[in-house]
Amino acid sequence: MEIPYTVTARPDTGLWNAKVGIWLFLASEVMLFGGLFSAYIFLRLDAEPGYWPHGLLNVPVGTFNTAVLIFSSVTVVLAWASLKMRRYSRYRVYMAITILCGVIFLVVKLGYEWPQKYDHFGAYLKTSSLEKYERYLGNKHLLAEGLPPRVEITGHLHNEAALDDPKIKEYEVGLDVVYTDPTDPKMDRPHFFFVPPTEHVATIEKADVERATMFLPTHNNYFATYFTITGLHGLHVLGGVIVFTYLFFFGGITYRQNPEHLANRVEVAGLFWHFVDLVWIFVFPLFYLL
Amino acid sequence: MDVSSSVSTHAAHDSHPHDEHDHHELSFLRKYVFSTDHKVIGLQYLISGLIFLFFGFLLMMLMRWQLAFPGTRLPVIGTLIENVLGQGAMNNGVMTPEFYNSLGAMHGTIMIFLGIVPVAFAAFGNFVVPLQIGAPDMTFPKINMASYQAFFAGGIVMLVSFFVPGGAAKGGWTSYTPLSDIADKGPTYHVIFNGQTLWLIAFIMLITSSLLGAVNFIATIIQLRAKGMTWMRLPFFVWAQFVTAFLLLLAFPPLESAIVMQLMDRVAGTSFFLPSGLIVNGAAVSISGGGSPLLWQHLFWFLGHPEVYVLILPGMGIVAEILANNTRKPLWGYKSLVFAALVLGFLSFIVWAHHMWLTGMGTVVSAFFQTTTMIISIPSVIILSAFFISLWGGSIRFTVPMLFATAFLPMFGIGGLTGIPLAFNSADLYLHDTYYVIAHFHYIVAPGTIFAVFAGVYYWFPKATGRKMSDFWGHVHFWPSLVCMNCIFLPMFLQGMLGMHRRWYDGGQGWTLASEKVWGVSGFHWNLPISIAAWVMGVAQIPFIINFFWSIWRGEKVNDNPWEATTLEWTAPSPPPHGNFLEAPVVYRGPYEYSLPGRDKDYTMQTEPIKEGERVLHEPTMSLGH
Amino acid sequence: MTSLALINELIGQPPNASAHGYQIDHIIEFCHWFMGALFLGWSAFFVYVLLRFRKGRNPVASHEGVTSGISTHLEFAVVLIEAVLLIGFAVPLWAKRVNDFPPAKDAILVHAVGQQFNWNFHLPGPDGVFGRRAIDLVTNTNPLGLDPSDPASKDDLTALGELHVPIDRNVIIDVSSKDVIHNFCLPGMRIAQDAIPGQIIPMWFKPIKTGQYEVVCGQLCGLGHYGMKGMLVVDTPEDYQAWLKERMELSGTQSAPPALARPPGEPPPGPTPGSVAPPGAPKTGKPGG
Amino acid sequence: MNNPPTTEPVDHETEHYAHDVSNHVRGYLLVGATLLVCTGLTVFLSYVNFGSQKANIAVAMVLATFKAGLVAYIFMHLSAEKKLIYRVLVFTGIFVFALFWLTYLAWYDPITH
Ligand code: HEA
Ligand code: HEA
Ligand code: CUA
Ligand SMILES: [Cu+2]
Repeated sequence: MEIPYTVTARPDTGLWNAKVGIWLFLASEVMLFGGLFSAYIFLRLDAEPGYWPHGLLNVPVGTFNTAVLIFSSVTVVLAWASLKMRRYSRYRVYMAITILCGVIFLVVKLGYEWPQKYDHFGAYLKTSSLEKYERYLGNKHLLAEGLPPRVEITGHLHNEAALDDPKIKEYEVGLDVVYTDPTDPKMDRPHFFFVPPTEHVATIEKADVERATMFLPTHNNYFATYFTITGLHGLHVLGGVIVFTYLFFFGGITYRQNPEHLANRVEVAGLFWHFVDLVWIFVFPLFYLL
Repeated sequence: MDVSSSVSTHAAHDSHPHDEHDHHELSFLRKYVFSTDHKVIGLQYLISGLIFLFFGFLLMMLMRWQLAFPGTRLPVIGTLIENVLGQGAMNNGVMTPEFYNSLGAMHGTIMIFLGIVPVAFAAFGNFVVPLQIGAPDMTFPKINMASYQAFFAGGIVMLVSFFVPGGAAKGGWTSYTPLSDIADKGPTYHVIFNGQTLWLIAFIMLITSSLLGAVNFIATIIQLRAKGMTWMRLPFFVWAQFVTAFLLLLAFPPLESAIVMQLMDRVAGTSFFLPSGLIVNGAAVSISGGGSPLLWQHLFWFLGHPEVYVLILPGMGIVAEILANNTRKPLWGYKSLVFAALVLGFLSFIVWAHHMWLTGMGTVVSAFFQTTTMIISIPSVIILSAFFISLWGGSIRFTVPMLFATAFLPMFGIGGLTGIPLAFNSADLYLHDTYYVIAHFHYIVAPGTIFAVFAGVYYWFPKATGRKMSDFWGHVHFWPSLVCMNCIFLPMFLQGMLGMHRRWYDGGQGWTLASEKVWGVSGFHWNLPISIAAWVMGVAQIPFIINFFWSIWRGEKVNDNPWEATTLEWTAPSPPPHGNFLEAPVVYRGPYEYSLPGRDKDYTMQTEPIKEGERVLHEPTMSLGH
Repeated sequence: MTSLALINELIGQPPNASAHGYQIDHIIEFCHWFMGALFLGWSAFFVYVLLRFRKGRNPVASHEGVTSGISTHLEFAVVLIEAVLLIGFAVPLWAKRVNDFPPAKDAILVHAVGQQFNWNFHLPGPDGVFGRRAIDLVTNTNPLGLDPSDPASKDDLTALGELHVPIDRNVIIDVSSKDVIHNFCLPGMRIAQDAIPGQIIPMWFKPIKTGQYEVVCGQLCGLGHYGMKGMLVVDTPEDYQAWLKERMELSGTQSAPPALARPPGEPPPGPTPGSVAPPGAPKTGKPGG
Repeated sequence: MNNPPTTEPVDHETEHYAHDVSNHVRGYLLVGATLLVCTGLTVFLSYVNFGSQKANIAVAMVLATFKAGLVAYIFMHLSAEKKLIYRVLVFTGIFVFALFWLTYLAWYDPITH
């Protein structure tokens, strides 16, 4: 006996096998990301004022990546639709674009966004030292505006040796623009365009610092969740790209045997891809914008 | 003439029935190692799972020495382990506290995730479900193979973790943070090769395996039911597996996310579960802090509670099949059984915090979780009552599977009933983390689920091999096991009521409260009879192991339906060929048509068409599709 | 207030020594009566059925089996009893435990801080105010990190492992931890509470019998977990005063940390650390004291 | 119920569906465009001050939910999906919600004195 309903639907359920399978799998994925987002929610709710940073990610690049994913979601449906209409060469074109989009997304993420973070530096100040750095922080102004205080100074670390060398007693930080003019109301909200650290170098004494690291997952819970969630999301994108690449190169064999079968496979892979897109739709505002 | 004998005569075996495109013989590797056949995968799961189960038991037998004779040399074995694992585990033949904690954590983990889940869910599910619903295989055979491989890899990683410096995970099977986050982080800390990190990595593999399996099971049950196999004609075992698969599918991923986060905490230095201001060994820990230890507990128990029903539902399913078969009458209240299983599955997602009563919960939340926990005991009561009532009016044959299934009922009853005081947080104030809890759940999983597993092995053995296991050795296995199980776990209630706590390396020797006498023996000294019972229990498994392997090749040959059962698997040849059925089966009636009045046989197969003029009893209906 | 917990005694529960404890014992007792009834009822049925309907005695099974709806009534009874236990006993009891704390001014206040593998106790002393504690002051001789420069800490008492309380007085213990999760469990007092780092969770009880009671650490906390034993001594008022005096003298000599001048730049003494959640700590557990 | 329902595959159904697909293509493009516009809108609105951080989060989440709904409904064909899939998803939704909500309750129900 062959396994039935691999291509055509079972009449009483109206579904073919892989369709059932992928939706079940996606249900479990919902729970997986649900668990991660619950961590995001609770850690964020618990964060002390000033400890959940804002505006540290590159919004235009993030927006671009969002657009890339949305675009690829369109092309993958079109690839599927082409197969349904039995236009194989068009399918290949759409598929190629989809794969390309996935790769672009990953390259931007891993080749640009993440390294840019590792290269950035932040120092949390001791509560007792906040006063001392008031001219960089502008907390009085923020207090007056009813905004959360700044407890961290970020920028480009000029003396990287300071990270490991206990003999060096201070950090030299090329300040991010916010800290050069902290009371300017324009600085109350993050900027859309990424502004590189300025040439204004501030000296921060280690004795005043609670904790200072590069923007790694260890830096704070914001970056911990950011790297974990986008990392896991990135793995999903990678998985999708691999499956699409397989379908791109070897789809022809299936197509010649039974075009509907290939269409189904593309549909299933597409469902996964849309889900990955859907997750990103939430990730983007939660980490980049809010 | 009934359908079963018409489609499955032995002559038919030879005429290679399955798909035309693979008539060449499969190589040994493809047939037994990288097989995509659900039956082979089922057996792979069964054998590896049983071995892990036995291994987990061996760990416990070691621990029971330490509990009975704390701080004394473990003869022979102690030195042996010392030579293999080093002084960190056994110091001059005496177990170290670290090793005791490793054994405890690994006993719990291995028993649950590498023993019972693979055997009760994956092995029986794989072997039996497609046969019972009349399917040629699982819907996704390759994914099925991947599921087994992921499980196997996870098991290997788990075992390897015994050999890394510092030994296997030591934080209990619950791996509470911050303890597990900071575990092993001594001077010899290796980022990957340390017990806790390997535990996490192994878990990711095991979860992957379970998810793949769950998708496969559900899709198979939805899509591949034979013609006429309506939802309400499914054997209860299939229902139980269906609900179990959903529990795994939806409850495991949040734990997976928590595991990823704990892995990040350990490997990348994040603080998901670490609050600010920790001082370990007198020194402040350098972390960003701001995390929450309780977040881990919520995510862990979000799986942890459904998991316990994963451990029991397949067992209930097995018992249901065997009860119907050996009482020679339909299960009583089939519809309420199905309904209860579904409700149980649903509710098990919203009771988890009853494991966290003492974490500082206020009135509102604890009232909510107490209520749901109370409500969830009702479907269990319904299921057990239905089983008991099913016996009434039967003509009970005490075959070996039936002995185990019968014993399951009161054993599960004791375990379930003792869950009730735990469910009230005020009573749990006293009982939390005492041996009372240990006794509670072992009554369910050990003489409960393990007995159901044994029952299932004896019951479906003829289907898998064409041979039967020896009845005599079955009895020799059953009676001592039953006695020992009770000798092990009954006294633990006493110890728990005395206030003796679990995970005590010294078995309570250093505690005044454990020197109080109960029933003439002090709490601490109860350890000895318990341990002896556990070791005797180990010996009592030898007949089973021998019987099992001996019968594979030498057991008495039997026909395709030796138990005269009604469900579809018994219409297939034994062992079923690739593709299972010689002809696609067609189903005409419910799963337990035993002792239909006015027939010469006391069982009527599901494939037997309704005779003209036959009075059809009311058949419940239900639709999940469309 | 005698306990009527027959079953409990039969299966080994030691005598209760706190004012509320008998209620806990009662609910355990009721549960066991209820479970016992179900167990015996079903067992009797079970044994009867196995004998009466064995194949030798009853060769032909009945297809219908039981037709009466008795089990429905039974299940309904179970629901009812569970509901009574829940609404009548368990929920009110818990509410009393966690909502109705006795007024702090009349109670004995203690901070209990768990660490691997011991309990630190911190008492406010005659002024009734807990001195400031800070993480960076923690040393081996000052395990609580008590700030000697804080005037409120001058008369504070600390104790390691052993805590004395007077009989018939309400005791409120704020439980927390420095490292991993422990559990402050007093079987004799029928009370327990997890000690969770980053949180302070109060618990209370009223001892009604003098004597020594073991404090169990009820949560796996590492290799020394099994030996993490504390001692609660319930004293007569006189003995209690004597103990206080003894602690006071001791803290005047060895265990008090050397008085340091506050380092420059150090903020003025604030509230007890731990009584204000550190940055990022979950907000459960309101400031104690 | 006693007669086995047919389980033979029916071909015409899928053929018919394939025919429909060409009509959908325009719709897909339109949805894609809407999603892009919404993304822009999300970014823009995040720089508008709605009075409090909470309000901004709410606005962004409403938009994200709308976008996610579009993806699920149109791209993932939920609009034409079978009941069975819906049931699975409804339960999943309930459980995620339970995870968030019950944890939230437990988080903010402290014991105090
Ligand atoms: C398969 C496993 C399994 C099952 C089915 C259950 C079932 C139940 N469990 Fe248990 N439980 C565990 C496994 C299981 N549990 C484990 C492993 C732990 C510890 C985890 C750890 O901390 O390591 C635990 C811990 C645990 C706790 C936490 C205790 C603590 O840590 O302090 C609680 C509290 O509510 C609880 C409650 C319950 C309840 C109310 C049920 C109910 O569902 C039970 C309902 C059943 C009945 C009510 C029986 C009905 C029977 C009859 C009516 C007939 C009787 C007839 C005869 C006896 C002849 N369990
Ligand atoms: C499914 C789960 C399961 C099972 C079956 C068991 C079975 C047993 N358990 Fe365990 N146990 C746990 C899950 C389980 N346990 C968990 C979760 C914990 C808590 C861990 C923690 O603290 O974190 C625990 C803890 C625990 C403790 C407490 C330790 C402590 O707190 O310090 C004790 C003490 O006696 C114990 C004893 C036993 C015994 C004697 C058995 C016996 O009943 C074992 C019987 C086993 C068999 C009879 C094996 C039979 C198998 C075969 C015969 C197969 C052979 C066939 C082939 C090889 C083909 N267990
Ligand atoms: Cu502290 Cu266990
Ligand atoms: Cu539970």
